[in-house]
Amino acid sequence: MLSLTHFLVLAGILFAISVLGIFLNRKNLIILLMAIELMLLAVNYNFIAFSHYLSDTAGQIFVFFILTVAAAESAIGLAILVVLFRKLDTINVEDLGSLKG
Amino acid sequence: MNWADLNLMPALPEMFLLGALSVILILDLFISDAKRGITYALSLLTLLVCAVIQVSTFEPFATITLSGMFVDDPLSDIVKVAMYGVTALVLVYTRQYVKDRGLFKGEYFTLTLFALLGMNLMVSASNFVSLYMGLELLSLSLYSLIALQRESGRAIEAAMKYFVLGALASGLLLYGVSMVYGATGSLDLAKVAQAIASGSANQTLLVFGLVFIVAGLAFKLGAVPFHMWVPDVYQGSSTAMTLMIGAAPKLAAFVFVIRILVQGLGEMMADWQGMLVILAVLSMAIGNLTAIAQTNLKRMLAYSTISHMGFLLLGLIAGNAEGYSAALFYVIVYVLTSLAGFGILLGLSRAGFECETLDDLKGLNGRNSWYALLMLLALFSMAGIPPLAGFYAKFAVIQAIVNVNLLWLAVVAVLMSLIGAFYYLRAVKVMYFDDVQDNSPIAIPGDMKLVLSLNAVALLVLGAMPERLIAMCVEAMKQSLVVL
Amino acid sequence: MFANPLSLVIWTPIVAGLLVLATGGDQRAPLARWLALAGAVLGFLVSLPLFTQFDNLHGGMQFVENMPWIESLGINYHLGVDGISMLFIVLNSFTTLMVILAGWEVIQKRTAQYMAAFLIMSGLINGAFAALDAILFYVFFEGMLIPMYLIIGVWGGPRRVYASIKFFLYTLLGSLLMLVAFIYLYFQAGKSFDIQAFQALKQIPLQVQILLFIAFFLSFAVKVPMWPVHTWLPDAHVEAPTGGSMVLAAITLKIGAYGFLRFALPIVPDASIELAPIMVGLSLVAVVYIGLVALVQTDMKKLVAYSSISHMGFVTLGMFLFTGSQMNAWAVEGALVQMVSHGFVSAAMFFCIGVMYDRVHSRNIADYGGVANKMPIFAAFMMLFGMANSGLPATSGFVGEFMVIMGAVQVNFLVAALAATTLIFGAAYTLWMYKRVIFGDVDNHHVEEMKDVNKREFLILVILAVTVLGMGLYPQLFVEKMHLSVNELIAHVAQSKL
Amino acid sequence: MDMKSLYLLIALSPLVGSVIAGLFGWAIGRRAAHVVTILGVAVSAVLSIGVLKGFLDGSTQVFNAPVYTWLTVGGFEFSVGFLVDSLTAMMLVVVTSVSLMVHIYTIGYMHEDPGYQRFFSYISLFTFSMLMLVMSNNFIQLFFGWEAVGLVSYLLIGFWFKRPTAIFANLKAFLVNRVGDFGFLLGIGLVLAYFGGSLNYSDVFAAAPALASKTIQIIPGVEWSLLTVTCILLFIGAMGKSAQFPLHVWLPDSMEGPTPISALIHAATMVTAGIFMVSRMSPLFEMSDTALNVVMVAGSITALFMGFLGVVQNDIKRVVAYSTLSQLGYMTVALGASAYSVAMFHVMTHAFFKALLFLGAGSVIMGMHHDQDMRNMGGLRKYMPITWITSLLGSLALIGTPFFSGFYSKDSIILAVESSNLSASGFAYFAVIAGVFVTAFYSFRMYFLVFHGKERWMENHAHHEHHGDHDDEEPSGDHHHGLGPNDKPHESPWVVTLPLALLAIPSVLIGFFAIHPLVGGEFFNGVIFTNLEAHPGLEAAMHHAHDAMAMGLHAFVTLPFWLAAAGVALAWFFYMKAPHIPAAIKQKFSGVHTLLENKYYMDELYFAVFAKGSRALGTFFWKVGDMLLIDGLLVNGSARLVGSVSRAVRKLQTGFIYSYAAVMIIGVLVLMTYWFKPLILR
Repeated sequence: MLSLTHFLVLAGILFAISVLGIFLNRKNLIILLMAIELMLLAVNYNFIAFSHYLSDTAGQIFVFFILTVAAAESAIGLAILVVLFRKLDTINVEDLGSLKG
Repeated sequence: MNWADLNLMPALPEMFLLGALSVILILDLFISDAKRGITYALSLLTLLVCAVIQVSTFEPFATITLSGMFVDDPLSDIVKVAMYGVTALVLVYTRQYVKDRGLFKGEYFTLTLFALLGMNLMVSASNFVSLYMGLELLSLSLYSLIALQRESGRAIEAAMKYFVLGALASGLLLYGVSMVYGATGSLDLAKVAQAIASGSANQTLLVFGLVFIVAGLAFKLGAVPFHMWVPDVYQGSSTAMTLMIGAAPKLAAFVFVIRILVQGLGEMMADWQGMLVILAVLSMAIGNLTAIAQTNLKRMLAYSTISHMGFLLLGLIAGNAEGYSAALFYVIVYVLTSLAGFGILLGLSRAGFECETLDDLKGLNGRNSWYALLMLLALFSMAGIPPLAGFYAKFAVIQAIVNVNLLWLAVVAVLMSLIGAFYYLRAVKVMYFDDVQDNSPIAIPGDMKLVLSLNAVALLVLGAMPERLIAMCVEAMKQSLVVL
Repeated sequence: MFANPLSLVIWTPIVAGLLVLATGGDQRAPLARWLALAGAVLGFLVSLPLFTQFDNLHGGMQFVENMPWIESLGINYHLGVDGISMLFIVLNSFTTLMVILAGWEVIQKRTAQYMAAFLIMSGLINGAFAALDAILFYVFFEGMLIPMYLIIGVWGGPRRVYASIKFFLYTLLGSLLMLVAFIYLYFQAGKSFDIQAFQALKQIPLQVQILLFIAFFLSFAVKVPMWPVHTWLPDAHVEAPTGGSMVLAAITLKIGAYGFLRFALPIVPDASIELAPIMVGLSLVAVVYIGLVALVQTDMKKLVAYSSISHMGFVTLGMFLFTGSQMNAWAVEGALVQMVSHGFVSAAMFFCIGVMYDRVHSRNIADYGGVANKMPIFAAFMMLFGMANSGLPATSGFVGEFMVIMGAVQVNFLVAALAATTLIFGAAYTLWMYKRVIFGDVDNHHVEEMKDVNKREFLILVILAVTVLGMGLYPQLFVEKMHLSVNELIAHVAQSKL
Repeated sequence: MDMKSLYLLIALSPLVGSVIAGLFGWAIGRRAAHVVTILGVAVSAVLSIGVLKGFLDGSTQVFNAPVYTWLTVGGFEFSVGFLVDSLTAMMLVVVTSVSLMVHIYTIGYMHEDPGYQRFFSYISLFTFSMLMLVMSNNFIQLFFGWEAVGLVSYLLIGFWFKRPTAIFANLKAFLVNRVGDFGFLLGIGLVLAYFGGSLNYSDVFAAAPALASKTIQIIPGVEWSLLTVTCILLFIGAMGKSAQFPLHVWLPDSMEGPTPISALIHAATMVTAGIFMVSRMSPLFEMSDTALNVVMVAGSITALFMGFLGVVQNDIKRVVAYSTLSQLGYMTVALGASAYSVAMFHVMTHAFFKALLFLGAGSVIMGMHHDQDMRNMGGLRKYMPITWITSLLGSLALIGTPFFSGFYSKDSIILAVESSNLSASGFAYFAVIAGVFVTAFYSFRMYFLVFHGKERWMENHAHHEHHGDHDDEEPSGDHHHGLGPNDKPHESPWVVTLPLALLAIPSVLIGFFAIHPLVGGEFFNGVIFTNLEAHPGLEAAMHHAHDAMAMGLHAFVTLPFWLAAAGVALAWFFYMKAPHIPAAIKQKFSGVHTLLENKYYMDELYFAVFAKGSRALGTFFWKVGDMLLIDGLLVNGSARLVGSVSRAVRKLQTGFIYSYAAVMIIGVLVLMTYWFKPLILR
């Protein structure tokens, strides 16, 4: 029988993976965007699990909001990415270090 | 539910704002670049009307509406009015600048207004959902505002960094929220608070969630170690956007924090106080220390912002009404000050020239002693030297933490502000002691000159008679915190 | 005469300063000068009633004004003077007048700003002396850093940047800790920043007292300045324009010493007594060590700056001479007289150097020699001030040193003996400089071209000379003002707070 | 008029003259300047003589009253006030009369000098200060006068401020005096602290007896007698002013000043201030044998060894200067023997004959066109008869020829020392006796070299080596162009010779008439206090003093007379008969000679130790203490530290998203600690 803990652990693992994806990835910006999406999904996972076990719908409603926002977010992210590529013709994370110090 | 008991009055300004900006959005399509001034005027008008509505519907107590999603209390009122004003100032200051850079477009205004709407939501939200919506509305608009300056590589880079890290931060925040939700079984701040108070909530989950929430909030404020985006974004984006990011959002973020930590998780003060102490000390130290090594003014101001956020946190750490109102006063004064500071930078920039390094200020007193004086006021106010407003802000927060017997923290704070004084002094030195380098005339539009002067002189006036504003903050805090 | 003379002496110069600032660029410099002069004269006039209408037979504070200012933070606009602070307000207004005159046609660059800075600072200084609310005091105390910083930095010499920033940070370091101390006391004193409330505190444990004392010490010792936090002074003096040096030496140093009297001693008496030996030691170091350092200076201004430090050593010495828990009336009043006298003498010395600098544009002793041949009148005046500086009887310089030494003998002979070495050192460095600069045969063509003092300079010199001599021959006039206040202070300090 | 205003008039009239001549000299011109100053001094001289007369015939009472309140502190009140008694009266007359003479003399001596008015203003100012000093009724005013005369002396030694030697000498004089004042002021401090909290003589003397056995701890653990310490400190002051060994070094150099100054300040009046002060304090000194011994030793050393130095000098003024030193030594010895009245007596006689000698020397210098080197003189008696006669009289008085004034005072001193019972008296007696011979020798060496023998100015022009550095273009009085081979010395104008004549009279006579009242009689009773039981020194002198005539006759059978005679004879033999002998001796004892010529190398010593030493110390404190340690290490060091830290911290901002993210996560982990172990804050 699956308990809440299992879901939480899974969500935690997903979250951890996404975080690692953000700061281990030195290559492609797109991976970053994906990692972010994953992170939000992990959160959603949490919400759903909780709302199920609390038998409270608010959490699941929140999930819809998050999904929508996530969509908008990635849209904007990709837009910036495109502009970036136009300007610097690279989407390599390591080439993104002119501002520092 | 029936519509009768759906009280929309408290949200009237937001609704008007939304409506107005949709109108502007549409209208702008039919306006040629030459007549863009109309959009500009309309935006200012919108802000004015919002402010009027806000003031006219003021009530000295909190009203919760939209089935607990939205709260309208004196705190939100005072901050919103401030934000309208600030946004208006930003538009005035940046008009010439964005014109020179071909950014004087509809998007600029609509995005600004969207950001404002987001901030309003953050300020007035009483439920994690609405909080999150406001936050994202603000963030997304800001990302795109920065990216507006397509031809500038640095701007794009800044936008990208801001975006990724911002997303990460809101991810952290949400993760924390989900934990709190799990522990308390509600997304409504009031209910959350009750649940914690009743002790039914699972402490482990709560504290675990709190960690992530604090992290997310710290990012919004730009407190160390969640500050890394601040310098890059401040420096990379065009000064206009820097001002946009650096001004009103700070106000919103502050209330955002109050809502969550104080009104929602007030019962867990003991825990977040400790976390904030770490953040505060780190922010003041790293912020000031790193600022010293900067030669780029915008970057220097970014680090100074970080240290200021450290001071702001002191007020929250105090964990009582005095502390919160001190912090509120602090953030208002800070925004006013940085407006003046960046305003000068905007004024000194011109087509094809960005005034953003220390050397660009060389001999300003020789070029135009009035602007030099204004900048001097702003800088000394940031340094917290009396009789300027900045001093009372610092004073108030320090008084608040001494009140809760955190003397050591107070000593750390003043020592850090001593280090901080150095780079402000250096900026003043550059303006007053060095000789003029480029003697190109300074052309600041009359209206901006007037507003800018008023803005900077206000720092002095506030220094002479800060009582009114402080009292207002105290009142607002008291009236807003009684509920919940 | 006026309802509230203290507000008047504070705001008159400030308003005048703002007006002067409003005259703007150098094309309207003459207007700025005359406006400034008017403001300074007015400021001096409104300060006179304080002296004339002061009631010697009445202890406590006089001309008190008290109204709420920032209620939410518990800060009041509370002014008042006793026999101690009143003297310095008058002295400051006087010095400001001298400074405005001294800078008359000397300052050609940004005249308006220069004059305005001094007027505004004058008002702030008056405020610091008159304030009876700790934060009000702090606001004035810190506020004066801004004009001084600009004065040194804008009109100063080659190393002005270093000097000004050093000056600013040095002073800020101290005062910030003092601010924390104030806030701490605010809660101890039942949410009040009233200085008298601080003083009235009955119970403060010794450790706390010592911490508080350290906070006060850091902020005031830097201002005085005491060894080893004195090194900002020579730099600041050397780089500051003549007027800046005059105000710096004549007034701002006094605020430090005043702070010890107003805050450290009455608020934390036990700590003061506990640490008095250290204070005395530092003061003696100032007298002897600094005296020797002054001897070997090659820059006239540095020399006088160091001599200032050594003279201020007498002030701090006088304040911390305790027998048991009893301050020594001689020493304290001596210290006060020394403060006032040093105000005149050091201002005069710096002005003299300024007069020569304006002609030769060098402060190097080596660049002079035989000035007396070309400027006999000036030489005569400078001789007078030099003698005052080396504490010759019948000049003001003697009185304070004499009283402090007399007091010291009563407390501890060795201390007195060390202090008295200033008779030798003071004369040595002052007169040796005088010998090399003024005496001798005309040394170089710069000196050859020197013209004797003009009317304006002559006027200033005469006024200063009269005050220096007058105070030396009839110090009673000043001293009788301070008796009661000093006695009250001594009585207060004698009360332990443990 | 009442006495107070009378005394005020005495004191202030010179001041008025000085102020007028000083501030308005440029306007009123030379003549008016000297008229007004001389008038001022003359007034006070006449009045002083009146006062003295009053005291002699007992018609005047002691006056002791404040003039105005200078300062009140902690219950004590300090007034500027006058105490006029017989002692003061005597000093008044000495000061004013000599000063008057010098004023007149100056008209002639300085007539070419551009600083004419300034000079008159100074000497009048000096007169005023000296009067304030002697008329004071309390220590503070005494100290005022004390310092004021020092100041004027400083100004006057450096009167020709273009001369390096002059401005060196005046600085030296002032500083050495300051060393004295250092002790003096501390002495005053002790008086104030322990003697009944007052600085008025009367109160202090009243309080003294009770403190006879009081001791104080200066170095913890060591008990010293309060009175001894106080007296010695006060005496250190006297050492400075009265140029007693080891603080004598300034006086010879002070000859850089114009001659009238040497006569007035550095012979007749100021340098005797120390003697005067000690006599004033006699009630205190009487109570401490230790102090008296110190006084006596200092005096005897000065008396003898400074006399030696007079022997080798070739500069006429310096000879007189060293004789002054040695005479001051005599006075101090007398003080040591508690024969205060005798000391004051010698002060008076010495004032007259030494002033005379100096003015005579000045006159000679003028005659020689400002050549001060005795080796270029000789046989002047036929060119400057008045100067010659008066100088002779002066010298005779100086060496103590019976019936001359100097004889009475000096013999009284010798008698007093002879019968003193202090442990130092043995040495002191030897010193004063030997001194008699030395004095006679150098005085007449000078006399013969100057007024007799060959006229040497024609031949050698290789003179004044030690003046080379003074030559400059100032057309002022004191310069040594010297005489050409074919021009002749000339007698000085009447303004110069008149004072000589006037001073010669008292130099010869005053001793004979004054000794009885001053030493023998009651003139100083109640003013100067001598404890005859404890210190019998004075008795012998008093005994002889009753009959001046008998004393004079008796002298011919005493040692001092014959020693003096021998000295004269030897001088005559060496410098008239066999001039080659001194040269030979110089060869033979070159070591001694160089030692003497270099004044026992004391200047060099002091310069090396104090001047150089303190400068070295100062440099060390400055460079190492201030610059290196405080500024370098603490101030700039901390600044550098902050700077480097900030540069280091800056590196954290790598500019790469992933590292930013990493930092954020680290932050989260840090905060996580609150999850693990909550409630750290409480």
